[in-house]
Amino acid sequence: MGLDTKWTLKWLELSAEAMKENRSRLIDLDRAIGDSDHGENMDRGFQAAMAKLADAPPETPAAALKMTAMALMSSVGGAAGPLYGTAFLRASTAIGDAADVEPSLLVDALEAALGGIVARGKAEPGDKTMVDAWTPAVEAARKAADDGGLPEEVLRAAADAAAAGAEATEPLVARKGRASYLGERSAGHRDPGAESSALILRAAAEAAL
Amino acid sequence: MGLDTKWTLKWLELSAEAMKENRSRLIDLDRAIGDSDHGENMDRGFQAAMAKLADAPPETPAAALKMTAMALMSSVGGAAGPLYGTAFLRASTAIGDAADVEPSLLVDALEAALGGIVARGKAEPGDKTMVDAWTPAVEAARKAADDGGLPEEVLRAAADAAAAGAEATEPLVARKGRASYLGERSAGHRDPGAESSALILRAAAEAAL
Amino acid sequence: MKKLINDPKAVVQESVEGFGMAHSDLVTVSTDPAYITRKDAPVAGKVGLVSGGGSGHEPLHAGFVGRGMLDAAVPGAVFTSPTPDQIIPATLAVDSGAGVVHIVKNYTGDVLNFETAAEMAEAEGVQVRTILVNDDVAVEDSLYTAGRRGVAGTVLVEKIAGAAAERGDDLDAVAAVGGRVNSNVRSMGVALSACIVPHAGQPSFDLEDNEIEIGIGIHGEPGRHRIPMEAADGITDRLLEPVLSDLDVKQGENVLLFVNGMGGTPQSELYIVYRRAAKALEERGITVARSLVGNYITALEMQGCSISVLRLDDELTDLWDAPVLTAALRWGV
Amino acid sequence: MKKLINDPKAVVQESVEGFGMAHSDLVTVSTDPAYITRKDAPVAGKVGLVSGGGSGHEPLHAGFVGRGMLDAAVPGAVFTSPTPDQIIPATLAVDSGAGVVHIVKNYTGDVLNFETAAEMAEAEGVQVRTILVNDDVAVEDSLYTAGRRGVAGTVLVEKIAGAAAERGDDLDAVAAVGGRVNSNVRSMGVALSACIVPHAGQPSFDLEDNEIEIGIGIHGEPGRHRIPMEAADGITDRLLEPVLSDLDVKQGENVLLFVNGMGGTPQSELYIVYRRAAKALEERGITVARSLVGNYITALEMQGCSISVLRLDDELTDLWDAPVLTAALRWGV
Ligand SMILES: Nc1ncnc2c1ncn2[C@@H]1O[C@H](COP(=O)(O)OP(=O)(O)O)[C@@H](O)[C@H]1O
Ligand SMILES: Nc1ncnc2c1ncn2[C@@H]1O[C@H](COP(=O)(O)OP(=O)(O)O)[C@@H](O)[C@H]1O
Ligand SMILES: [Mg+2]
Ligand SMILES: [Mg+2]
Ligand SMILES: [Mg+2]
Ligand SMILES: [Mg+2]
Repeated sequence: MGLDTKWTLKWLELSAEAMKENRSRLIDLDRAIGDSDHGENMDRGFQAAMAKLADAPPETPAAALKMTAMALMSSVGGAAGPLYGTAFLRASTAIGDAADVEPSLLVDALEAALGGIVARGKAEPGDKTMVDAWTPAVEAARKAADDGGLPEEVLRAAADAAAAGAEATEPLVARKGRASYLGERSAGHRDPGAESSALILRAAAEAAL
Repeated sequence: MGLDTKWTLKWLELSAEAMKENRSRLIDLDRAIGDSDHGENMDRGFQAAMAKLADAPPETPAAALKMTAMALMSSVGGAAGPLYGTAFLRASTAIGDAADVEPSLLVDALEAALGGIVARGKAEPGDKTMVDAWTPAVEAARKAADDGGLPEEVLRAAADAAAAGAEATEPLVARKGRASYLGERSAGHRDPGAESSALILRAAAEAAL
Repeated sequence: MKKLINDPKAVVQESVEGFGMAHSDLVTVSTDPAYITRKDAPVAGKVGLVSGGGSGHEPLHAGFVGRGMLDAAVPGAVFTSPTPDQIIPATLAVDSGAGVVHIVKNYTGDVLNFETAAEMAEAEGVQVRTILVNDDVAVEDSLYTAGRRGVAGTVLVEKIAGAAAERGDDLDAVAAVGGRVNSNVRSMGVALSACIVPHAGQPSFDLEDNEIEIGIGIHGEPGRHRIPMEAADGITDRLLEPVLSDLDVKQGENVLLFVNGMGGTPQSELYIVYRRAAKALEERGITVARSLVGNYITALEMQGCSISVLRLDDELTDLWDAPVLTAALRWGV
Repeated sequence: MKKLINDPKAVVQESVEGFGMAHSDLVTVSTDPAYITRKDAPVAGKVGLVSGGGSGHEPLHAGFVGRGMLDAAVPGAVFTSPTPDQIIPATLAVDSGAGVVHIVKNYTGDVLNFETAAEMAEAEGVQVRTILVNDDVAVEDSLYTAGRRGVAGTVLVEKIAGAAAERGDDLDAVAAVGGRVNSNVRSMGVALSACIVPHAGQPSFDLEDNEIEIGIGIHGEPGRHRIPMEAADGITDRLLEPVLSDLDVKQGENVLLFVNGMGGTPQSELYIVYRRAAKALEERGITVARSLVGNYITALEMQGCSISVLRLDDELTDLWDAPVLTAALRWGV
């Protein structure tokens, strides 16, 4: 399947579903090391994005991602809002006016998204943030694309790596975001933002099936 | 045993002990239909009375009762403070300068105490208050005295009747004091003030043994 | 029991001491016997206002001592009315010769202790008048009960009678204004949780996770009945309805709407209740001319609130607006 | 979960609406997007002050909108920083041309959202300065962390910077005064219980009956460590010690002592904490020149408190004393 506007919309729709379904799980993760709102924030944000997309259906993948970026920015709040907002905005810019996102462009878009998160949040890998899901995802996607993988294979590689990356945040001590205030007590819990990132990338892969 | 100053002091001492021992039980009774303070109030009050009596040991039964009245009035607070204060004050007045309280004088003193409670609190028998302990106690004491009972017998009769009277408050719906705000919900619980009254009259009987 | 206290028996004394230290510009604190007076008491020529009652309702009463409100507050043990040996010196301390008004919430204990104190103060030459506050519509008033309780309306009585005293009304006039406030205010409360009296060490009643108590007082006592938990708007209606019907407020009248927190409920929730109550009043054509929202007369850390409605006329409105300078209420100065 | 709310998703909107109705003399409320402005905003020639953050900390921030303090407050969802699309119009609404200061508590979310909003507001021609508040000594400040949190000190920054703006200081001066308050204040908090975020529906953490959390923030998050329950004096010492040593207050200096309730702790307990803290300061030869005790920046109905100490100089003292007229803080007017 080509990664066209339809795929983009499907991705966003599946992301919204994933946020709704995992709302309480993400709240619970945030409850352990944060302030119990991540699931609520993400669910509210993607509902807002869905509403916007339905209002004025976009014509290109980049337009869909940009509308999503704006909706997230203006409705998620907290740390996740500006971070995801920037990520989707930069991905949109990277894609430009392409109607179909080729694997290498896809990797560029994912990398741009990660770059946006890092530019805003200044987190490094190992800080126990969403960066720990996106970093391996981008690497795995690049490898899959370099190996000549199909779009859905590249996306699956990214999703698998993000899931592993999210899981791998569990033993870490947080050094960025709200969980860092807990110091050593943050170890032993999965980072909620890394988990929502993994869910979003999984949605991208599923949308391509 | 004659009901002299020694008896009076012993009575007050045993009352103080009873309040300390039954502090939480009286709090629990008050918790159910009031504001959880009766045990604390009575314990604080009798400790204050003990301190005063130790400071300036009184020479007559009436003096001991008057000091107790004053201590209760100025340290118990709540409804019980003025009611018990008045009760002890009127009992003291009734006894006058007698060094030894004969049965009939004892009955007069108990009746004066009850009269004081009623004068201040305007409760009638059956209103679920301490009056429901004192009323049968005075009656039983009078009967025992009329029957020629010894002082300790008169006191035992009063104590037994007060205990029965306190128990008999359980099914009643309160019409005076804080418990009356509960309406029907006050039924099924013993009145704390009736219970503390029974304890005080029991102490009087025990002091005469 | 987890509380920020030391010895449970020292709670009132230490807290009053801390209050005196934090507000030494406004009040003077006597710790034995415990009472709090306005810094500049007695104010020459002014009627003195004394209120008091059990502790645990903070900021009531100490938080309302100061210009335009109380001259003295007399704190008893937690939920226990104070004793005459506190009330008497407080009364004497604030008498400038113009007499003293006692503002007493209608509880047997408070009534008896203040009654005794008033008698003794009068024996010492102080003229005393008493305003009995009994605004709680949850409790039936009949010959065969102790009558209605005094609850949140007390704050309004203290503010308005305080303003009357401050503007120079004489003893009977101050008592009359206070009595007029009391006749024109009704309140009703709800508890979502109990509170823990320090010396008792356990919750004042047990509520299931989905139950609330309607018609509570301010002493952690159970209410008139227990119902399943509902949304805020429904609860608000349940409190407002008996208040309005008992007060018999008419379309076109002006009222003061007071949503009072019991101590443990977030302000945001009080405003949600206020919103509904204000809309309900508007819908009936009643004008909410003044409002008060916050924790003013509490039951320790109890969760819940009460709604009070005071019928206003021009004089009561002016007295409400008059300057007040106390720890817990201040405006106009 | 028992709360006086209707739909958990409508908590902020309904509460802000109620707030606006109750304080229509002081503020104007916009509900979509949600922000609260001072009734007379923009005030000609005056620097505008905007603060905001997650809801659930009431009276912060809306309770501090008014003369001598904030020009606008921007409430996010409960414990979630607001979004730029709220912050931008609030900023534009209060700019009189003299520029706007953003007072931002140091949380990643607040920082990023205000940063974005500031950028966009500047693009619209409004000059913006930002005061970042980070007074919480429970959290280590290092290159490898998100830095210290902003907690109770925020109230003091808002009051004092607000007074500077009111007296006519220009944009940089207001920002500088606010920054000076932040550099001179330290705070530390304790929780005796968790709180329940409406949309989460369960306690933010679980504590045993005999445990307390030391070094908490204001979002119901667990603290730095958990210790067995102690008496109030001991807890007070545990909070005060790191505050004083980090601030390095010297004998002979003047301070403002702020004991802040987390929402669910009775005032009487806050005064018991105040008493100990004030005595401890006195013993060190430090003068408590000003104080503030009460629920000013809360974590819903959490039980607990924080202690803040602000080092005062003459200018900060004067600005603290300057008139303020808001829903939650008022004096001098
Ligand atoms: N500086 C940062 N860089 C990258 N991600 C971050 C940073 N700070 C926080 N996050 C991510 O944001 C998530 C929390 O989002 P959310 O709970 O919605 O916001 P908040 O922390 O403001 O309550 C964290 O789990 C983490 O993955
Ligand atoms: N009007 C009254 N007449 C007689 N006894 C009363 C009256 N009102 C209350 N009491 C007694 O006082 C007791 C409560 O005392 P206490 O708990 O110490 O005071 P409070 O009710 O003020 O908290 C009740 O159990 C009842 O026996
Ligand atoms: Mg969060
Ligand atoms: Mg009682
Ligand atoms: Mg009592
Ligand atoms: Mg948050």
